[in-house]
Amino acid sequence: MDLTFTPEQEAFRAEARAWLAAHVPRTPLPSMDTAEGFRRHREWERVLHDGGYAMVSWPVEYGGRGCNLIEWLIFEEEYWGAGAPGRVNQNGIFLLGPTLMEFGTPEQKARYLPKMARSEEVWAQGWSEPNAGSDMAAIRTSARLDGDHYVLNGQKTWCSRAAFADWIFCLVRTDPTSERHKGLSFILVPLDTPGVRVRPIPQLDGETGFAEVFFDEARVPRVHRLGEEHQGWKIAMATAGFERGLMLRSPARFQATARRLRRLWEARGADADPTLRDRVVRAWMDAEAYSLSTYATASRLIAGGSIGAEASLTKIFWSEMDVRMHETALALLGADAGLLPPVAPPEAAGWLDGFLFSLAGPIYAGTNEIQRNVIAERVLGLPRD
Amino acid sequence: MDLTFTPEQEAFRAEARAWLAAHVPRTPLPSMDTAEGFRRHREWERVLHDGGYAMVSWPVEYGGRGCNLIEWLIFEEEYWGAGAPGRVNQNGIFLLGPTLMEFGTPEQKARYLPKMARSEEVWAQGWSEPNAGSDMAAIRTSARLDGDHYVLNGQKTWCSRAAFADWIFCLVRTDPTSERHKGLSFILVPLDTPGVRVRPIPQLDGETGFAEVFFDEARVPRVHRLGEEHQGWKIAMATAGFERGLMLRSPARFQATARRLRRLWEARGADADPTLRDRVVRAWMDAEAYSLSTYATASRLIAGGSIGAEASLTKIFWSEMDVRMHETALALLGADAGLLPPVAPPEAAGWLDGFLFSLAGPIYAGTNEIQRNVIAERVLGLPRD
Amino acid sequence: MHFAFEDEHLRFRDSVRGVLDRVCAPAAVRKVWEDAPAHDAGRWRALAELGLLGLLAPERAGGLGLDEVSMVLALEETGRAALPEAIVDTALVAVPLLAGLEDHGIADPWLGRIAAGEVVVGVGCQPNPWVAHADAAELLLLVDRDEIHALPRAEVRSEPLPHLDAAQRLFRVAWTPSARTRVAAGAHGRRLHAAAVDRGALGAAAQLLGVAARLIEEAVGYAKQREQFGREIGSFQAIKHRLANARVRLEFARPVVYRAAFGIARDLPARGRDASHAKLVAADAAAFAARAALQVHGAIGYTWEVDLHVWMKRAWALETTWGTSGWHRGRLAAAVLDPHEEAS
Amino acid sequence: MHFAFEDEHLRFRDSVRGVLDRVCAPAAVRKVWEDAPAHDAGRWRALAELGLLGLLAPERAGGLGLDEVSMVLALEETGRAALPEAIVDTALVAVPLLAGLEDHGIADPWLGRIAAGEVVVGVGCQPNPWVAHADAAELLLLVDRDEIHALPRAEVRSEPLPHLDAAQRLFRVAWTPSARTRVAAGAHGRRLHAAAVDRGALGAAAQLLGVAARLIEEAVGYAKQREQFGREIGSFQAIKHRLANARVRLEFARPVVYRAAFGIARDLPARGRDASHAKLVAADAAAFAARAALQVHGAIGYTWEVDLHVWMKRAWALETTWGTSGWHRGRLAAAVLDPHEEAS
Repeated sequence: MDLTFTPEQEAFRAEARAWLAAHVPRTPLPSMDTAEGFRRHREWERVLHDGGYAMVSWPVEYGGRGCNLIEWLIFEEEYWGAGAPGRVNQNGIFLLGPTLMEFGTPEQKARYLPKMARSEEVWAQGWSEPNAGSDMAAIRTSARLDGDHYVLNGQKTWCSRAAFADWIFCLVRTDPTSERHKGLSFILVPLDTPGVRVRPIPQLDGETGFAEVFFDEARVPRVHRLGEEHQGWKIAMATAGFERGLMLRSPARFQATARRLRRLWEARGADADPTLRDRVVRAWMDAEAYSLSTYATASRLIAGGSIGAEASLTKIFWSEMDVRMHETALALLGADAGLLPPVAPPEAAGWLDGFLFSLAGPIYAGTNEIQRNVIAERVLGLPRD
Repeated sequence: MDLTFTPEQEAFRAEARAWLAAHVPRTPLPSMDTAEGFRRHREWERVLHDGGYAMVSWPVEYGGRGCNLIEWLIFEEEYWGAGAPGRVNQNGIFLLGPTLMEFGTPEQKARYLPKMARSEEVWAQGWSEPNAGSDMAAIRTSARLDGDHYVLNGQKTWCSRAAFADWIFCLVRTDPTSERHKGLSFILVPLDTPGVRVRPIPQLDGETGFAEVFFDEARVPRVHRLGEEHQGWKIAMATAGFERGLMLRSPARFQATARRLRRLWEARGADADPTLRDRVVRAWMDAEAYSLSTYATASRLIAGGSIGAEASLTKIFWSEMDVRMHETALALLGADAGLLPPVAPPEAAGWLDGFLFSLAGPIYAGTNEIQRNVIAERVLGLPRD
Repeated sequence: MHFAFEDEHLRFRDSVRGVLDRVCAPAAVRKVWEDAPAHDAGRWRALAELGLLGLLAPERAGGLGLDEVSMVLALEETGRAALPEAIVDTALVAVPLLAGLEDHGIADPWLGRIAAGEVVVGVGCQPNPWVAHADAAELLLLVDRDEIHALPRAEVRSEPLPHLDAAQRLFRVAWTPSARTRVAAGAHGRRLHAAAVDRGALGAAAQLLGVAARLIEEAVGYAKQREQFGREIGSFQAIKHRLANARVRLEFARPVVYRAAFGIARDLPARGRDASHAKLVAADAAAFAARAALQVHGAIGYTWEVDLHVWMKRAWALETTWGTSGWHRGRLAAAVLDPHEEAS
Repeated sequence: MHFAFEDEHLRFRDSVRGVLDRVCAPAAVRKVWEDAPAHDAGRWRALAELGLLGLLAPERAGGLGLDEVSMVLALEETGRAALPEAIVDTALVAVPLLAGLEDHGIADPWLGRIAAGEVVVGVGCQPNPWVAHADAAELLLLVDRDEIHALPRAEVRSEPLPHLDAAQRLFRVAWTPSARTRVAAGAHGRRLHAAAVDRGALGAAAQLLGVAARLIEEAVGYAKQREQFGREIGSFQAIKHRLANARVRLEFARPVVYRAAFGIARDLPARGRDASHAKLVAADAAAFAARAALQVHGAIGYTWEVDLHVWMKRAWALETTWGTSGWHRGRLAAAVLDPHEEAS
């Protein structure tokens, strides 16, 4: 055990910090859920890529710089510490990318990863269906093989980024006689395929962070299938593992939030409810714990270990922490909390949006109820329901 | 609506207060879970009875003074405000008594209630069995009719007060072919019946607040059955309703606890964790809410209403409130919290015992998990599991 | 001691619910968000016809001469319906304030017009500095230190403060106090101000109860029809227990709010403490219900399309009107821990 | 940056667990409650043979010369076993304190005897004023302002303080500081005292992790065999989710404790802050696990007969040793909110 950083790691940190200081946009980009904001975020990804920072932990051949996970965490700390924009291609670089590296053919890796690293192709995800939310194995969208194409019919929903993305990865039923987890395949679909229609879903904040995607006899080349036919569940579970586990919410984000919360306390604490002081400290404690836990996970992965059901512990922790931090911020803001720009005071910036977004955390990537079942059954060994 | 007390009610309060001031033992009685403490508590009940305060809400003919429920609540406020002892015959006066008044024959009422009011006969309760705890309908203790006697065989457990009580009320299976809620009867059993054996169960605090009761061909006269044969479940549910509802934990107890907590805060708060101040206020808030809710329930009952599944809301509220209050007290006591008499400082008196007792609250009288099921299904109308 | 509503209170509540179901369905609130003024003259008149607007006004001025106990259940209904109009500020706060002025000549015409549903009144003071519906208010009652001032809309400048709950039309109001606008001062002004704050808190608390109840209803309804894993999700203990917990909070918030209504109606010494208690527990019940209802709905509850956010946003908005929870917690703690008084 | 234990740490933990399973089964702890001295010479020697007692002592004095990182997993095991002996005070606090004295002539003989399992050392200071196992301690290290004093048992008077956790043998110790008993003073004394507090908090935190883990294990085991309503209670979501929540708290407490061990081993500037953080989260994880485990057991968990209270009581007792949660919360808040420092 050594919790200090090596001189090389410190050098990498300094280099990343300097680069970010020079390149991070001075003013926040417009929301990536608008056409203009999406474009600007995609541009920013290109800047990142050209600086060598799009996905530092990827191999050089795919557009990364071959860093290990510790260095990736260092980069994330600098990235969020610098107030850099959210990652518009998160579905690609953090979820599909690692899945492709594990399950893709050499051709598939060469085809998809470099464009993903440049965000020349931005990815949406297509897990859920109207009747397959928490119960993901209830998927009904079908893909029948016709020559060297799959023909897709059905509907996906809660597809994040789908409104403006280029591609979507989906879990679909390739064996029409199959049930539940069997007979599913993992297929990558260009969103401009004829027969694919995208309908953005407005959220409660009025933004359209996700969309429904309809497939009506949409023909997708067979080579876009990832992994074996009918073996999609296993691959999806690996992707979901990345989602719940290390990649989806890097600790640096929450540490940055905890620091912002402390500054808000400094600005507002004197007049605020004295019980909030403890909640500001709690935010720091939680963010630290999450960071430490992530460094431990990264160390284990580097040593050849893997993330299993423990990813569910992580999902619960960060999603609940995120809600608590934002609730604390709103309480510090008092009556200013609900005001919208431009009348909201400067110190309120981002907190209300962040609060609303945090509320989705216990729902997406597998509801926390599902995660608790997973922990109970697979970590603790309790019997199934 | 009128939340002020009438002159008559105020007069009754003043009278009760004066009487209690003159009669409540100056020093706390020994624990009622010891032979000596039980005897002393029984004596105190006799003092109460002779003063006319054993069960103020009972009819005069059974040893009460015919007060309504509002006056009972007033008495309870004075009782707990005066620091009077716990009620050793609680199972009798608060649970079985009201059940007898609703379901007993005139002979049964005349036989049991006056002796109960004087605590000449102290009652234990016999709901649970080793394999019928939360699942009370799984009861297996049998009572077969043999002439004008029932012959009991089986085992009850968690029988509060059984170590020293005179009688126990039990739910037993009179129809051996029956299942679940059917075929059960409600039977009153003298604990000195041949074939009845009581084994006290030491608790985690070393006290023996409850016991196991074994029945081995114990013969009980048929006239000790309460209500119709095989109809015991309905009666038990009524008793359990009293238990969860108005009678088991009168609000005055928690208001007295909240006041003690405030005094502890005054003594210890200056040096304590500042977050505890809010928890002391929370205790007051909770106790007030519970008191107000109880006055509303009493008003409804006086107007001819009844308590149904809402009793489960009450059980959850007071049991969780009680734990919170005691946790707060222990936090205020800091390192003194775990010390036992005689070295514990005077302001610590009662808090540790109270804390341990509070932990049983979410378990007894139907676990809070069961109560939440009841609320979900019977108050909210959600489907059964 | 009789802690129950009378039959006429319950009947009045039912009438109000019936009318609100008709004139204030979720679609109507959504229309306000999108393109309608928040104040709807038709809805306002419907409330006047029920007697709600003049309920607290003396009979001589065209009111019903009733008290806050008679009003609190109806206010709960306005929360349940997420009513956009300034019902609390006008009918619960402004009416008694006007009726408490020494000069009936000023007050009574306004009271008559309020009871008739002809005017809205905006109220601004600490701890409720932003004036709701100042755009629709013909009269503004504004507090400056120990003075109460009454101004027509034309004499103030109002800057709109867009809010997450788009039906909360809040304004920062700039105005100049003068002897001409002053209607009360000194001890009398302070008393009226204090009473206004307590009534505002009570009104927000009552509405929060209704919001909490509606959120639970919506979640229960959804949990009974949504199926996952081959069964209604409402049969899972995780769902059941969460909603049961929400119901417990609501159950024990209600009598606290009703007690506050009684204390204000009788002007009891603990009215301020009890109003703060009411606001705190009602806000807590509503916030808890909002979290529970959203989690039960899952992603669908996060969409604009589903009505759930009508009440979620109202829950969050009301938590900070007429005193934030922090403000009330401070006031309550001071009262409860006051060393000069044995807490009751 | 490499946040993982080495193989030898894991092997050492396994050895300690194996020995404790043998010499410190729950029945042994219960025997201590009832009639045995809390300090068992055989158990103590078994720990010495493992190398645990002299682990932090320099090799010149018969120790292993290792650091807190090498020790923390083993201490977790002592919590899991509810070990009664003064392992934290002797092996984690007293050993480095003695090793840090300037006069090796005083320290080394004691260190050798500690490593050999021949003596217990009691430690008393703020915020740990009561001395554990003062009855068994041959040497007492006591703090008086900025001075550290070392006294043989014969020179102090000890009043036993009976505790809910009957295996916690605590004493109020009366003694007279003198130049003869003084072993460190001034800046050096303060430094040793501060390090002792951090180590004590770390030790209690590590034990609390073990207690929490054991409570969860016990509850899981019970939930898998107890049936109600015709199925194992562990198949009910209410049980599953509560234990899952307990597991989440434990999971995220562990790395905080391990970080504190590293910080103390390296004497990093944030060691005090991190030790307080560790103590707080470990106490919270254990308290939550205790409540969950009791509720899962139901009435049977409330009995003397079932072992559950062995760990419940230890969870509550450790929460107030080497600084209460309130004390640590205050120290942590001061560090985190210190305006002179950007929180890391």
